[in-house]
Amino acid sequence: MNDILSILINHSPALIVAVPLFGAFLTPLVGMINDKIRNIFVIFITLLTGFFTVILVNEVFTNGIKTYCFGAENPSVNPVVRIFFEIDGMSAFMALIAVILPIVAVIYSWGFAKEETGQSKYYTLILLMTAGILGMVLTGDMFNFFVFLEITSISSAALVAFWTNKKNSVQAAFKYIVISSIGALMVLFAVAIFYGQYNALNMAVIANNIGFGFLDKIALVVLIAALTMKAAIAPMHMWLPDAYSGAPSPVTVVIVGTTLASLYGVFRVVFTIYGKQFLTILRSFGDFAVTPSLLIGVFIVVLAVLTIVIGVFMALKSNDFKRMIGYAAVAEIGYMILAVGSAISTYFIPTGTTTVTMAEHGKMALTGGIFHMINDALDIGLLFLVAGAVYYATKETSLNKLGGLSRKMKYTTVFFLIGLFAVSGLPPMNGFASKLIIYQSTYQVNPILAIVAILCSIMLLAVFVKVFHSAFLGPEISSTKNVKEVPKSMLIAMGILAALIIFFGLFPEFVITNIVEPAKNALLNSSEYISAILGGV
Amino acid sequence: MLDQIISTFETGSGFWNPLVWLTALVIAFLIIYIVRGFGKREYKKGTDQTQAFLSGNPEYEKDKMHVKANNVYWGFTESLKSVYNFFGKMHTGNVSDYVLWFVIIMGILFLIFGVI
Amino acid sequence: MSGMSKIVKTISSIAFPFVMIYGLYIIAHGHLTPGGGFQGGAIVASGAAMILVSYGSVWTMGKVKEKKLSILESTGAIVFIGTAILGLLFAGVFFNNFLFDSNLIFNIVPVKGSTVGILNSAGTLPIMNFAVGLKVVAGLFAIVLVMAYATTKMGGGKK
Amino acid sequence: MMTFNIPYIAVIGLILVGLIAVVFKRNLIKIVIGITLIESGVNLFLITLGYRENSIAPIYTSSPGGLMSLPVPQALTLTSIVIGVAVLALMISFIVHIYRHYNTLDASKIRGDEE
Repeated sequence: MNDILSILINHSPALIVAVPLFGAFLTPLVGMINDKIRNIFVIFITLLTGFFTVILVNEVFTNGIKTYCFGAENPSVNPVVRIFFEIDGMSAFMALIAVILPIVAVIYSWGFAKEETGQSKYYTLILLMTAGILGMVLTGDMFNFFVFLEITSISSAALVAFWTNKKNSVQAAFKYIVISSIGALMVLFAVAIFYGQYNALNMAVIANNIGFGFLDKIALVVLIAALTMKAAIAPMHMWLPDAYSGAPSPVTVVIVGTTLASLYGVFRVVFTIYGKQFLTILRSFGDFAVTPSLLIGVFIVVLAVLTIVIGVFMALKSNDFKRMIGYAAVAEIGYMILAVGSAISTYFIPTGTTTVTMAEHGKMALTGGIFHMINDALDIGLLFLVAGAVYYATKETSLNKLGGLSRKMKYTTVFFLIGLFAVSGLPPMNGFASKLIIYQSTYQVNPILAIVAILCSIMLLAVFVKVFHSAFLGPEISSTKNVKEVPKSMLIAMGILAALIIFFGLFPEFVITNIVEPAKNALLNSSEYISAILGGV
Repeated sequence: MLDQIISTFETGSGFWNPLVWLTALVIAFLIIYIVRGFGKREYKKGTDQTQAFLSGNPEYEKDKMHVKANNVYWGFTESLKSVYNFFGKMHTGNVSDYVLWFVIIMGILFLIFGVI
Repeated sequence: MSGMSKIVKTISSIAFPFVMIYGLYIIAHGHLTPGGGFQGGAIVASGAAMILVSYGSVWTMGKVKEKKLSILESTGAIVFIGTAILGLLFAGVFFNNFLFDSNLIFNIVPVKGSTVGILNSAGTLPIMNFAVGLKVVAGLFAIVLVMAYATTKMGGGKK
Repeated sequence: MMTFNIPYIAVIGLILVGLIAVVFKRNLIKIVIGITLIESGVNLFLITLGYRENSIAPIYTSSPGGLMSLPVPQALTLTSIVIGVAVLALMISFIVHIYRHYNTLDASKIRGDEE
């Protein structure tokens, strides 16, 4: 038994991607038998992927970085040219996020997509998207990253346009695929630059040899711009509300994962690949030295403030339930990169010019930012599922035409309240702990940042109070008279997310020490990532 | 394992302990329960007691009584009209503009790294 | 899209088998010469697209069902990933070339490396090439077919 | 020396032309053409990186011997072309649907419900 488990752990990086891919292509064949068997099969496949992810994550958190080489019995011979999956703490953390969301989405779809035609293709694409996201976060190879990015974009764009009879969905899907393909092509351009410079595609090898010459700067610029666009950072966020509101709700939940995976790409590029060149002094004005880390950090912080403000303001004005959550998701992404940006600009500073406490604050900000990633996935996911439930019950997403839903949909209302508390950072939900860390650490960096963050968080509360008032409270109006509570599978899916939110909110210390700290340490120690492939070079 | 789960979370300026919070919650509920006990006991459903009082005017039909989402925060959006006009102009919904923003950001980054 | 003139139909019918054979050759010799699953599959699919253009999408839709194409496509992908997983089962590494150096298929152990005329010198590669070829043929042809059919149904757009 | 730079200049040119087409053209089909231009530029870049002076194609079967150009970028390019085909097909089918709903291909008129 232990033998089998250790073999499974050894091969889990490959199986995590292979199982959903295999399941994806088997789904249309299984779907020809029976709808119910197909749904059970798809849920089984996602759960199996989840099982492999959990054993892999456990392994990585206890024994450190794990590498997996494809197609070679003896990977230590000439590792530079081989295709590796390399899983460090950050990858494992992202894999956890990426696997929770599809499980929830698939369970939810059982009830939600029951009436739709072409369900087999729908599930195929969801599984493909899952495989793509997991590949993106697990891979240790730049070109592989590009391929998985494209797999994710293609399948998610096709899913955004799943309701082809709605013009809103189709136009959103077109915008999404244009943005995604341009972003991915730019990533490929940067990969080509790396290949021309260092004759390698492996991230660890590139990171080991990286310089900061002209071509490296171009690659950095192109990668940051393309991946931040894919991660919906203002002012390149406009595709996100379109795509999120056009897609069916369970699909949106998985697309949240793709957005976070792109954000992971930004972190991987900035922290790991360019980690060695962070402290190169580009130019110095007296005592003040300008380093790449300072430039990137300040740039990201500026964009982050813009992202938060734009996201919150547009959400407040929006009258479409899903579009509003989309803008709120933009604001949430702003919180993450606000923390990470301030971490980059304070932690990576040439020795002698920084104080120890400042570096500590930077570290803390990074903890908050990473913790907020999983919180955002859960909160926004739950809110979208609630929006989907409202749509399922009333066939309506415009808040102007809703009202008095809490009289008919008790459980959905409770789940919405949980999501509302979580997204605006009220205790005891998960958003509280991460936002507290972000406020406190960014206050030390610059008080204005923390003030903006807190004010916008209050406005985020106002945004969802508006939803709560206009959709759930109020008298029973004529258009919502015949509304019924949604099917059990949808309630179960929402319940899973709500339970996770409350668990994360009640026991933040447990989550931080066990999940977030390894991810943070992995980002800060890029040399470990390199030496896992190159053997301590 | 259990003591690990319920361990205190400290940020340096504040702390969070699930047990403390649960105690606070229980105390809050107790206070609410006591305050609720001060309420009138004659309240009955279905009588005139539950009707809304609109200075003696008759109640409108239910659809009109509900404040629609469009009207919520009207004052806020009205007073920040200039900001909203600016943001509204940014969100054209045209895919070319989305790519244009990407090109602009890339240009700014090129400038930052090129000049310094 | 209705069919084209009789000349076009006849010529494309004559050319069709040759295009097929050429495409299949490219797929089968993918591990020996330039080409492989995708290139050969694209040739086969373009041959099928030629028939589609000359005979019209309505006629072709009557002959080939889109559902069957998607089954073929799934089969191709399943065989590809299945071979990779078999590598895991037999040789302990995902994507391992477990048939290489074995006499499983032709009962002879082939010479190592690429050798003219010896088809089984590459282990699992031909299987994967055929799987990819199947997927590409089915996928590309399904795309072309569905799009051509969709435009006929649209009738140049609603006015 | 200049001749070696011509492909790189073409790469930059193709990518710029593609971006200009995406940003300034209003027809959706032209936007898609712009994206394929960017893609060709990137593919050309990859292929050019693998070329070595006076090299032959990397085919071992009855090769005359001598310097071979790098096969890895060619494999990468092939993968990227395959992905490009899928993206192109997806975009074109979206355009078919968009035309059905909007009866126009003008990018500035293709908007969502609330914009």
